[in-house]
Amino acid sequence: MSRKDPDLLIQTTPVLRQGLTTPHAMRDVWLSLLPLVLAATWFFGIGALLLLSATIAGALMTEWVFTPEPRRRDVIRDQSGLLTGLLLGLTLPPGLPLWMAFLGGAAAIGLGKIIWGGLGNNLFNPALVGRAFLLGTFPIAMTTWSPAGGPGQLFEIQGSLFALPFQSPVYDAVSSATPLGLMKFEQQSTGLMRLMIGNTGGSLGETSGFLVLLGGLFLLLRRDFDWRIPAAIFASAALFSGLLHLVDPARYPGPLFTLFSGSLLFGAIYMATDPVTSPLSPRGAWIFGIGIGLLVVLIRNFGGLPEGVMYAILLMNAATPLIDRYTQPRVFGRKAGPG
Amino acid sequence: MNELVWIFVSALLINNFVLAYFLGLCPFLGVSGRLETSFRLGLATTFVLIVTALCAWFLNTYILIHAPYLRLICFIVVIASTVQFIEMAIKKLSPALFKALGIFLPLITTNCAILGLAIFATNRGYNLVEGLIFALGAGAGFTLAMVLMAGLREETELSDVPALMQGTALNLIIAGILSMAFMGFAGLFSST
Amino acid sequence: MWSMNPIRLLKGSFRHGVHPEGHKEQTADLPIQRVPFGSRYVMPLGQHIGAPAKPVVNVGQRLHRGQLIAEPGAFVSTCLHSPVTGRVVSIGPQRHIDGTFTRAIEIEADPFATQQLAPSPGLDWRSLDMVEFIDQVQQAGIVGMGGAAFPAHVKYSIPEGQQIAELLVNGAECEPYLTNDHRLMMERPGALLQGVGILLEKLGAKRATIGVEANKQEAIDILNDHLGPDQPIRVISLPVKYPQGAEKMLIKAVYGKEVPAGQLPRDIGVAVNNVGTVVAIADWFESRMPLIERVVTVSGPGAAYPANLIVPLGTPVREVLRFCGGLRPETREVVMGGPMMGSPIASLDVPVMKGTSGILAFTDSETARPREYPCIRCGRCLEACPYFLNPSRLARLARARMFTEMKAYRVTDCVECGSCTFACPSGIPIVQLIRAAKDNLAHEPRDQGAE
Amino acid sequence: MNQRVELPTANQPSSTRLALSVALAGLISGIAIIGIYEATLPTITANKARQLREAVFKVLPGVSRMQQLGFVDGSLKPVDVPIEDLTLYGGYDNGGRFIGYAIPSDGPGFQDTIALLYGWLPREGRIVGMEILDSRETPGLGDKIYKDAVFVANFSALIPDPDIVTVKKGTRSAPNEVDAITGATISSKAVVRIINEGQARWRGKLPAPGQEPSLPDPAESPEAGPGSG
Amino acid sequence: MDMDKNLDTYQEFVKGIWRDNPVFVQVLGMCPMLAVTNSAVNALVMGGATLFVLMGSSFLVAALKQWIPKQVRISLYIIIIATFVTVADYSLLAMLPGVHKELGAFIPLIVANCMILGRQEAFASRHGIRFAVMDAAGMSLGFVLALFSLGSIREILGNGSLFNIPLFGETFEPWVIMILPPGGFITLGLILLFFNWVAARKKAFLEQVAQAERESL
Repeated sequence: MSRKDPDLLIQTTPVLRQGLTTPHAMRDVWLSLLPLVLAATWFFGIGALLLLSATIAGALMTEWVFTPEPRRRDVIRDQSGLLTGLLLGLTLPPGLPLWMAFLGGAAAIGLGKIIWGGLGNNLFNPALVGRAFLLGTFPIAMTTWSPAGGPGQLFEIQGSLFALPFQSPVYDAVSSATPLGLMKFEQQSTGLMRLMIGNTGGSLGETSGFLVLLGGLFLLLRRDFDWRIPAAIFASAALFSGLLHLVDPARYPGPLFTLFSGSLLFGAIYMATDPVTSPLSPRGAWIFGIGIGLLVVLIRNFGGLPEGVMYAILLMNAATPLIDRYTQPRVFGRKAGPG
Repeated sequence: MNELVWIFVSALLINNFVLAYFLGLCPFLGVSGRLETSFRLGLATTFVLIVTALCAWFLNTYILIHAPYLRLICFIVVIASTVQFIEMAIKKLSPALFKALGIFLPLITTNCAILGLAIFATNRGYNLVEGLIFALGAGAGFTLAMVLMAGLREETELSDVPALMQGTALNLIIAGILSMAFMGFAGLFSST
Repeated sequence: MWSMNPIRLLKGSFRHGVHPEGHKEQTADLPIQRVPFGSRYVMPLGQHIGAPAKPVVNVGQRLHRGQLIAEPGAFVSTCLHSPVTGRVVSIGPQRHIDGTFTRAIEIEADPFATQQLAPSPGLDWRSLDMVEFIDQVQQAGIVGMGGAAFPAHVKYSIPEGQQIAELLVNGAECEPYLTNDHRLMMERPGALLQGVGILLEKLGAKRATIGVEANKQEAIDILNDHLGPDQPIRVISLPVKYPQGAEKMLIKAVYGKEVPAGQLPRDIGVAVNNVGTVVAIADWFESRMPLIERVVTVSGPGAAYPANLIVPLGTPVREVLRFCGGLRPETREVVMGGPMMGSPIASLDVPVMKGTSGILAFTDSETARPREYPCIRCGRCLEACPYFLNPSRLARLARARMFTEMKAYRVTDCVECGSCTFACPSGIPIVQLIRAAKDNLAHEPRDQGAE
Repeated sequence: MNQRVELPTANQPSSTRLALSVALAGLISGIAIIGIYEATLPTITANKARQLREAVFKVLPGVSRMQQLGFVDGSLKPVDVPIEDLTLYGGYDNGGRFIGYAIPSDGPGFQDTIALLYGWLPREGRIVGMEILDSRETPGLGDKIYKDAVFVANFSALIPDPDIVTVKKGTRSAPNEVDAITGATISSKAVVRIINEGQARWRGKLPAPGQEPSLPDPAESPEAGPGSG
Repeated sequence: MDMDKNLDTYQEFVKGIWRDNPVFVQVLGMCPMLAVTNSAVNALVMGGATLFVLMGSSFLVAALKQWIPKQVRISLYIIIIATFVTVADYSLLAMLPGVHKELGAFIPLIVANCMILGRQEAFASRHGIRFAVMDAAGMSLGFVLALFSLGSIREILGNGSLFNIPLFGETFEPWVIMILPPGGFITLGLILLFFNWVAARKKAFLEQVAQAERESL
C-alpha cells in the first residue's frame, strides 16, 4: 500500500445538507425590514432610529446578561435577539420615551424568550410580549401618536423621547390619531392611498402598507415564511369585515380599510409568521391565520380597543400548541394523524 | 338579551375567572399539566358552577333574604354537599361519566371559583337566567384558560426551560402573558 | 381491478420529499468496467436482512467460482456463493462496516484460475411451479439490490388469497451520486426485460412498470427501444425527487396508492423489485450465475477517478478504490451506499456486499457538520418527510428522552430516509435522533399498555 | 404528613353523635354569626346610608335631605326595600321642598360593570351631577371617569335632549354633548350610555313636575330605609 | 400529645415565615395572594383578616380536637373557618368600609384558602393549643409577609406610592400593568424565581462547605 489510509470519520448519513441555515433566514427578515426603517425615519425623523436602537439595545443587553456564558456567543450570533428588538421597535409609537422602549426590549427578551429557555422554546412572539407589556404598563404613552412629518422634520427629534427614566414624557407636538382611532372614535375613514404610502399616524413601521407588502413579497420569494399564515389572515379578515360591512356600511369599515389600516399587514407578515410560535402543519397554519383574522375583526369592531392585531396574534400563539396537537399531518399509509 | 351576551362574554373573556379574577388558581396551577385532565376538570367545574348558580339563586331568593348573615356558611355547606351529592348521583347514573369526572369532583369543592361565583352572582343581584349564563360563561372561561395553559405547559416540557424557572414560577409567568393577551378583549360588546 | 387516480398520474410522484443535488454527471456516462480479481475475499454471513447464513464449507476447502458456501439459516435468509475460485482461509470474525466484527468466510483466490463460470444452458423456468421457483431464487442467493438486501424469495412468497397484479421495477435511483442502476439499465436492457418477463409470468402479474427518474432519459430511451410491440411492460419517467426509490414512495408515485402502514406492497397487489435484482434473476435462470458480483458506483469528491464497476462480492473496499485510483488525500469519510441512507465505513478493509450500491468518498466540505441552532419550528422537515411525520416534534421528544411518547407520533413508521436532516436549516441531526430513539424503544422492556 | 393518629375503632362514634356534633357546631357558629351581625349592623347600615347620602348630595347640589323612592304599581312611592332597577332617591332641601332625583344606573364599561348615580332636575330637564359608585376601569386611563375633575364637570350642566353624546375632547358645543377623555373614549362613552339608559328607563315613569312625592314627615331623619349599596 | 415533645415553640413559629412560607414555598392561597395585592393597604388588611381566621380556627380546632369526630372533621373545620370569616367580614365592613369594598368578594373567599384548611388538617388537629397557635401565627405571618411584599412591589411600581403616600413625585410614570392582573402573575412569578435562585445559591454554598469539610478531614 503506497499511501496511508485517511482517518475516517464515522458520521451517520445523510451526508448532504440543504444550504439554507437559520441565520440566513433571520438575515433575510431584517433585510426585508430595512425599507420600513428608512420609511419610518422619513416620516417620523431620525428619532425613529434612536427608538429602534433603544429597543435593540434593551433586547440584546437582556439576552447577554441572562444567558449563561457558554451559550452567549451563540445567542448573539443567531440574530434573533436583534430581530426581536427591531420588530418591537417598529411597532412602537414614534414619540415613545427611549427608556420605555429600552424596557420594552428587555421585557420582550426577558419574559418572551429567556424564561422559556431561549430561541425555539418560547411559545409567544417575544416582540409582541414586549409590546403587550408596554401597552399594559404605559397605556397613555403607548397610544399617543405623533403625526407623520415630512423630510423637513428629518432632523427634528421629539422631546418626549428623552424623558428621564421613570418619568412621564412631555409631548411637544399635538398628537394625531391613527386611521383606526379615527375610524373607531370619530367614524372618519382614511383614504387607501394614504394607507399604502404611510404618511398617517401610527407605529413606526406599520404605516406604509406598500413597503410592508414589499418586504412580505421578498420573504415569500425567499421562501422564508409560511405563506399560508398571512394568506389566511388576509382572507379571513377581509371576509369577516366584508360581511359586517354589508350589514352596516356606516359602522363597520370595509375589507380594504381593514387590511391596510393599523398593523394588520405588519403583524400578518412579520409577527404571525414567526415559525417558533405558529403551528407547524399547513392545516394548522390555516386555522391559526383564520383565527387571527377573526379576532382582529372582533376586537376592532366590537371591542374597546381600536387595534387588536397584537392581542389576536398573542391569543393564537397561546392556542398554537392545541392547534398543533389536533392538526398533525395524516401519516403516510394511515387513516389519521397521530396524537 | 344584550345584557345576557355581555354577562357571558365578560365571564368568558374580559373578566375571565382565572386570568382576571384569580379564582380557581389552585387547579389552574396544579392540574393543568395534562391537556386531557384539564379539559375534563374544566367540564366538571362548569357543571358544578351551573348547579351552584341554581342553588345560590334558590338560597338567595328563599332563605338569605331573611338571614343575610348566613350567606357564607350556607353557600359553603350547600356547595360541599352538592358536590358530594353530584358525585354520588353520577356514580349511580352514569359510571362512564363518573370515571371521566369522578376524581375531579372532590377537588372542585375546594375550588374558590365555585364559592366566588355564588358570591359574585349575589353581589350583582343576578336573577336566575343571568346567574346561569354567568355560571356558563365562568365555567367556559375556566375551561378555556385551563386548556390553553395545559397546551402551553405540555409544550414547555420539551423545552430547555432554565432550572430556576421550572415549576410554578414559569406557570405564573405564562399565566401573566395569557392574562396580558386576554386584556385585548377589554370592552368587548360593551360599546354598542 | 385497478382504479387509478388521474390526478396522481398527472402529478406522477409522491408528496413531500427533498431535492438534493444529483451529482450523477460524474459517473453517468462511464460504462461499467470489471474489477480484476484480487487475492482475498470476505463473505460476511449476515449481509442480508434476516438470519445469517450457515457455512457449508470448511477451512482449507477448495472452492470454484459460484459454489455454494453457506445455506440459509432460516426462511428469511438466503444462500451465499463463492465469488472466486480459491480456498477457504478462515471462518470467523471479520471487520464489519460499522467497525464491529461479524462472522464471515474468508476466501483466498487461486491466482492461476480463469475465474470463469462453466457455460450453462440455463434453467427451464417455465416448467417450474411456484414453490420450485421460490426455492431457485433462494438457491441463487438473490436479495434486493437497492440497498436493503431483503431476500427476494421472501417477497415472492405470496400468501394464499393474495394476488399480484402489478410488477413494479424500481429504476428510480433517487440517491445522489449513484449511477449503478442507470448504467445497468443502459447496458443490460435485454437481461432486465428478460428478468421482467420471468417475474411477470411467475408472479402472475398482468403488467410490469419500470419507474425511472427523468434524469436517466437515455436509460428510458434504450429500454423503450428494446420493448417489443405488445409486451405488457411500460417504462415511466418520474420527476426527480428523493426518496422516490423507497418502495412505498415509488408505488405512490406510479399508481397513486398508499400502502397502508404496517402492510407490504403485496397487500395491495404490487411486487417491487430493484433493476439489479431483476437482472440477477435473469442471470440465474438464463446462465445459472448466482449472486456473486454486483455493479457498484465509486464516486464522490474524494474519489480520484469515479467509476461504475462490476465487483465480485467480498472484495475489500480498499481493492475497489485502488482499482480506480484510490482516494484523494482530503477524503474524510467513506460511505457505503448512497449519501442519504448509506452507512459510513470504519475501515477500508470491509468487503463489498450484496447491498452495496456505491462507495462514496467525501471531503471536509461535505462532512463538516453545520453549526447547530435551536429548532425554530420552521416546518421544513414536515414538508420534507415523505411519511408526513412530524420530525421536528420527534426530535424534540427524543432530546427530552420521551421515547414512549414518540410512539404516539408514529416514530415506528419512519423509514429513516434522512430528508428531515437534509432539510433542517438549524442543522439538527433529526434522523439521527430518531434512529437513536428507535434503538432505545427496541431495547426497552415491553411496557404494558403502551401505544 | 404521615404521622396520622389512628383512633381506636372501639369508640367509633354513632351517626347520631356525628349529626349531633355537626348540629351543635352549626348552632354555636350560628349564634356567633348572629352575634357579630347584630353587633355590626348599626355601623354598617350607618356607613352605607352615609355613603349613599354623600353621593346623593354630591350629584344634587343644594339638597340636604333624601328619600328612597320606588316605582310600585304605576307610581313613585317611598319604599323601604329597593325595587330592582326601579329605585331612585328624591332630594329635598332643608325645608322639605323637592329639588331633584338621584338616579342609580349601571352597565358594562371597558373592564367591568360601571355603577353610577346622577342627579336629574326634572323641572329644568337638566342633569346636574354624576358620581361613579363602582368601577374597575383601567388605572390611569379609564379611572379618569371619576378622577378627572374636568370630565366629571361635564355632567354638571347637561340637557339630555336628544340623548347625550360624547364628542372628541375640546369640541363640546351643544348642551347634550360630553367631552370624551383622551385615550379612554370607551369608558367615557360607557358613562354616557349608562346615563342615557337610566333616562330611558325612567321615561314616563316619573310624575309630572310638581307632583313628586313629598317627604312623609319633615322631621324624619334623612336615612329612612336601609341603603341599597 | 407526645409528638409535641420534640417541638420547639420558636421553631414552629419561625418555619412558616421563611422555610415553609405558605406562598413562596408551598404555593398555597394563590387566589387572595394575587387578587388583593394591588396595593399595600389591601394586602395588609387581607393578611390581617387571614391571620385572624387562621389563628382563631387553629386555636379552636386544637382546643376541641378530642370532641371532633374524625368522620365529620372536615365539615366541622369548614364551619369553624366560615364562622371566623363571617366575623371578619362583618367587622371589616363596619370598621373599614372603603377597604372592604376594594377587597369585595375576596374576604368571604378566605374560606376557600386551602392554606387555612390545610393547617387544621395537617397541624392544629394533631398538636396542643400552644403549638397550634404558634404554627398558625407563623404561617399567617408568612402569608402576610408574602402579601405585603407583593402588594408593596405592585403599588410602588404601579402607582408610585406606598400606603397611598406618593414616593416619586408628580412626574412619575406609573407602570399600570403592575396593578392589573398580569402584573400580579408576573411579579409573583419573578419573586418565586428569586426564591429559587436563593435556594440554589444556598444549596451550592452548603455543598461547597461540605466539600471543604471533606477535604480538610
